Amino acid sequence: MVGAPQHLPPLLMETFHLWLALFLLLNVVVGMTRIIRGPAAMDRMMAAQLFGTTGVAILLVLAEGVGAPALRNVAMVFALLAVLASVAFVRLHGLARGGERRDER
Amino acid sequence: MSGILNVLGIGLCLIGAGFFLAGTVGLLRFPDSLCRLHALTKADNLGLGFMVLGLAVESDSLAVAGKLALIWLLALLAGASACYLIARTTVHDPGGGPE
Amino acid sequence: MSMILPVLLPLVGALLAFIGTRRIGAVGAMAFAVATLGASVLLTVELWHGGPQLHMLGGWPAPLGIALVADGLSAMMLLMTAVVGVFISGYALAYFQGEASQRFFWPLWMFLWSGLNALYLSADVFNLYVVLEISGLAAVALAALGGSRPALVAALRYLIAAMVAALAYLFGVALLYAEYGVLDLEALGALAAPGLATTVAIALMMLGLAVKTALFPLHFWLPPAHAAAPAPVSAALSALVIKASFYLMLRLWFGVFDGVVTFGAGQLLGALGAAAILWGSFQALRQRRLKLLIAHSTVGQIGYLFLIFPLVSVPRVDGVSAPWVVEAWAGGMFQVLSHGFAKAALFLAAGVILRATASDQLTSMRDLAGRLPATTFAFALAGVSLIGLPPSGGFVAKWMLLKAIFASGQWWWAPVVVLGSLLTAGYVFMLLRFAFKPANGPLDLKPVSKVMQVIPLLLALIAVLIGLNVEGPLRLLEIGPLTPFLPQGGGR
Amino acid sequence: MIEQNQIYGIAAVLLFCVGLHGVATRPEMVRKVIALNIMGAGVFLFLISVAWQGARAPADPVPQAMVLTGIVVAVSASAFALGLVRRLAGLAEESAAEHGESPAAPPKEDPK
Amino acid sequence: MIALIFDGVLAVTLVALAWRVLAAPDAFEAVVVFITLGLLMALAWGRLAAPDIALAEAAVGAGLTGVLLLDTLGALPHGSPPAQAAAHAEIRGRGWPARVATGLLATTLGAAVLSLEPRPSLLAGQVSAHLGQSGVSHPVTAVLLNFRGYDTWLELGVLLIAIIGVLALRGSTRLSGETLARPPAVLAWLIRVLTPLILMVAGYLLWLGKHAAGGAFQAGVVLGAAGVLLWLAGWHPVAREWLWKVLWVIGFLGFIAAGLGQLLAGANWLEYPPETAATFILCLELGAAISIGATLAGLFIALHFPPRENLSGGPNERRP
Repeated sequence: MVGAPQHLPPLLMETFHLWLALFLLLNVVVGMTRIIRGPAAMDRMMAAQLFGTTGVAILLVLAEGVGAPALRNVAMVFALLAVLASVAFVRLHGLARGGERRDER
Repeated sequence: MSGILNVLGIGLCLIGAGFFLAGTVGLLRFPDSLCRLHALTKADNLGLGFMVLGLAVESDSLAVAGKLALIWLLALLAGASACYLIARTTVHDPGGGPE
Repeated sequence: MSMILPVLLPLVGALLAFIGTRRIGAVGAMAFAVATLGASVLLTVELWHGGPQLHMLGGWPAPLGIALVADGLSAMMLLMTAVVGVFISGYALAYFQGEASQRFFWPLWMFLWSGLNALYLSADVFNLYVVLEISGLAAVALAALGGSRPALVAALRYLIAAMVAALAYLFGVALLYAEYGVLDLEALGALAAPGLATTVAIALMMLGLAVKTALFPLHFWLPPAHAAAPAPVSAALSALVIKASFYLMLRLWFGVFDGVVTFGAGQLLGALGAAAILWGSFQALRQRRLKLLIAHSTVGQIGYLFLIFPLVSVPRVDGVSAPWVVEAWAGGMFQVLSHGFAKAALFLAAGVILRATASDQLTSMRDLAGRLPATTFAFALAGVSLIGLPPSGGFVAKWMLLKAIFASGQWWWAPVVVLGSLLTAGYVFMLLRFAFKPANGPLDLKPVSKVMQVIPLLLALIAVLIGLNVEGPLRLLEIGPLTPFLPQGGGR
Repeated sequence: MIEQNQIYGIAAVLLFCVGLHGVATRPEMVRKVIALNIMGAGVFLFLISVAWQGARAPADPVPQAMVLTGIVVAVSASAFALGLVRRLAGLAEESAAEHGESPAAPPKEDPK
Repeated sequence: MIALIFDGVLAVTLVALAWRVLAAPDAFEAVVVFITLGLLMALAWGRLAAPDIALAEAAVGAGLTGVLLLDTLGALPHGSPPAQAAAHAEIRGRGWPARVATGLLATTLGAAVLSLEPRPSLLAGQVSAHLGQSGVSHPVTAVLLNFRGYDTWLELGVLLIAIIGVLALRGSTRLSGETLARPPAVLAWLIRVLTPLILMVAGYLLWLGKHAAGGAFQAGVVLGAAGVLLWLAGWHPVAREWLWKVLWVIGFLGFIAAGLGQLLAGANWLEYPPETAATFILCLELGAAISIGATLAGLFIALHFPPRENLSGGPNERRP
């Protein structure tokens, strides 16, 4: 720290991070129309997948911005389990069709 | 030094935000599902990547940077496989899933 | 030590029944059922001699920790639950003999029992939410045990009603916490003051509990669920589970929010109770299926309990409760007891008939008097108590309620009580008339275990005999800070 | 000026009411279960908005513990409710198979 | 200012999504929106300084519940299942009266919420005053495992009731009998990579609970999600019936053991001496996390009912 130039003011950084988080959140809001419009289940699932990543980004930004490092663990759990819904979708999709796709490898 | 790193971090985050925006636009504007899938995979991987890079630069802590990198890797893994799996469903079955 | 046993013993029994083999499970659960009865008696004896009991869970004094508190009211509920519970358990041993659902009945039933006991003892609004969920979820799972379509549809409807109710209750708890920052009943009682948030909180909690108690017009889930369940389950649901949420209503209304609730609110609850008496009894009269009739009768009989609220929620004069408050309170509690025993007897007796005739139609009860005399007698005795004929417990209940009604000048409840008794007499006699009708042809009744025939009779006898000893329960009720027997009323 | 936790408090009330509305008006059972979860989310959000004690202060731990307990209770109850729904659907399918047609109900789009 | 804007946008979005979940004509859409709602709820928990809840929500709201719902949609016959229509047909057609009633309720509740005045909670003060004697330094864990451990114990009982209830619907205490087809190679590889990571994260969260956001609940739900993931990947629940049962009850039993031990030593139920409280809590948390995880995964697996003819409860009800 000694002799190094100052950090940017913390308040400025916090404001920046909150704006960034808001921007990402608005991305999700706007993207919601894809979930609503569909048309296929796949489109919806994909949009949800994108939101998962965006959510991870928002959590990381908030963790940095408002000094809540615990949120990074939340982001980690999200990233870890993000695949769960997609896997369920794919696997159970086969089941729902009466198991005719059981032979797939 | 730190001030410069701050600015660099902000810049990287903004680039990441740009990719997220591109992803959202792609999600809304591309005509068919597979195109969208393609756009999304790129956008959210890169978006999160730059974001993580920016935040890591700002945080000036090695542990935090490591955790951020891990999260990015996890998201990369999840995103890639999820998109592959979803795409596979569609290719095999144009009906598009339950419902 | 003895405070935790009524909660702990059934839980251990539940675990044993779940992990053990079918045989060990059933016998072990039965043993723990008897032990739970013992623990409940033990606690009551301690209470009788030593006054209200307190147990600080985790060793932390409330409000930081959760307190278990036993007073006369909780002891009475514990005892009633234990006696009815042991009889239900004994009946279930015979009823589920050789059936696959047996191994699920025992753990769920013991969980239910411990949830009820935990509810009677808990003195913490959030812990009460947890135990409400325990008893609610176990009750729904038991109601679904029949596995038939009607049973599952009824259970699902019951579950959704119970979950909405629990969430409404929890929202009320959250509002209270926001307003007062504590969860302990005693601390809340000391802090509670009129205000918008408090009023809304009370309304939400009472609404949730009214759904769980099946107070008219929130009773829609009860008749199908209670009618479609196996007989021991119906008995537990009708005799015990709805009483538990009613107990909590009493506890909150008079023990915590005594200084906040108003005369008008009490009248509203009374009016709903009155409507329940008329509607439930009238509907029971119209049923042609035995278990549905008994279930509708529950809706009606529950209505009497709610007359406590208008009669006891009256303004005090110079800080002294009105003189009729004791009668109203005692009448309501006698209704809890006598209905608990009588309704358990009725549902268990109905189970005998179902087993014997393989039919739920009233018409299949023809010539029952000659063939299943014990069961018919149980019906008659339980009916005597439901109607309120002397000397039954039901008579004491209705008599005391009427005394309080006239003493308070709230005469408008009197015709409801009388009319309710007449309607009840109507459906009880309808049942008996079928039982005494000669059969049109040869009846081939399947054999039913003697245990299953005797237990309803014993329960019905208790329902009648408690009317002979009014002093005991009243003295028990006097123990503790909650009851309105204290000169300054219910506040702690 | 409105406080941060008040914003979420109002959102919590609306979630609770929207959920309740859904439970009461949506006929499909799965939707009712979802609606119940939304009601629950409303209650939990309200509890946490109560727990909030300023942007820099740690939140009151007691409501947080209550919500964690509540979340597990909610997921258990939801799972059991979905079990009932699925068992019912299974029964309906069987009786349809037994009678060679669907029971008195709207025809299924996807007869097997 | 920007903080309030963010919170406002988030709050409005939450409500709008909730509305969409219930109004969506398509059930699958409703579930996907619900999953997104869970994601945004986690942001709200983060904004309200409740990372413990955000962690649980990440695994439950956006993970387990969503998967349970997706799974159920897949298992139901398409269209409107008759059972559903029959059960609540009478409620249809209550259009505007229901809306008016909901509006009134919302107004009343909203007024009540806005009438609340911020005041320091009495309990929060007591918790921090006694934190030193609790054995842990994270207040939420102290409340869950020590000050209000009784709630946590009984809540593990709720989980047990749910699994027993679902097994009763199944008519069997066995989970074995059905597994999905072999997974695609990519999926199998993914699961192989993810599973140890998830276990590590669960352990990390459990350890974290002593002094920071995390603990048995969060670790347990992550474990549960891991179990579901494994099952979806075609993993056969190799564990025998008794092993599953042990896993389900171990957390609950742990509390009983601790309680009984201390009771016989003359203490109150679930009271631990301050000097060994940390050990007690660690053991109880470990058991609770295992049980929560095993029960949530078990619930998901048990919901795949075997065909009805096997439900008689006989000893051999394995699916061919």
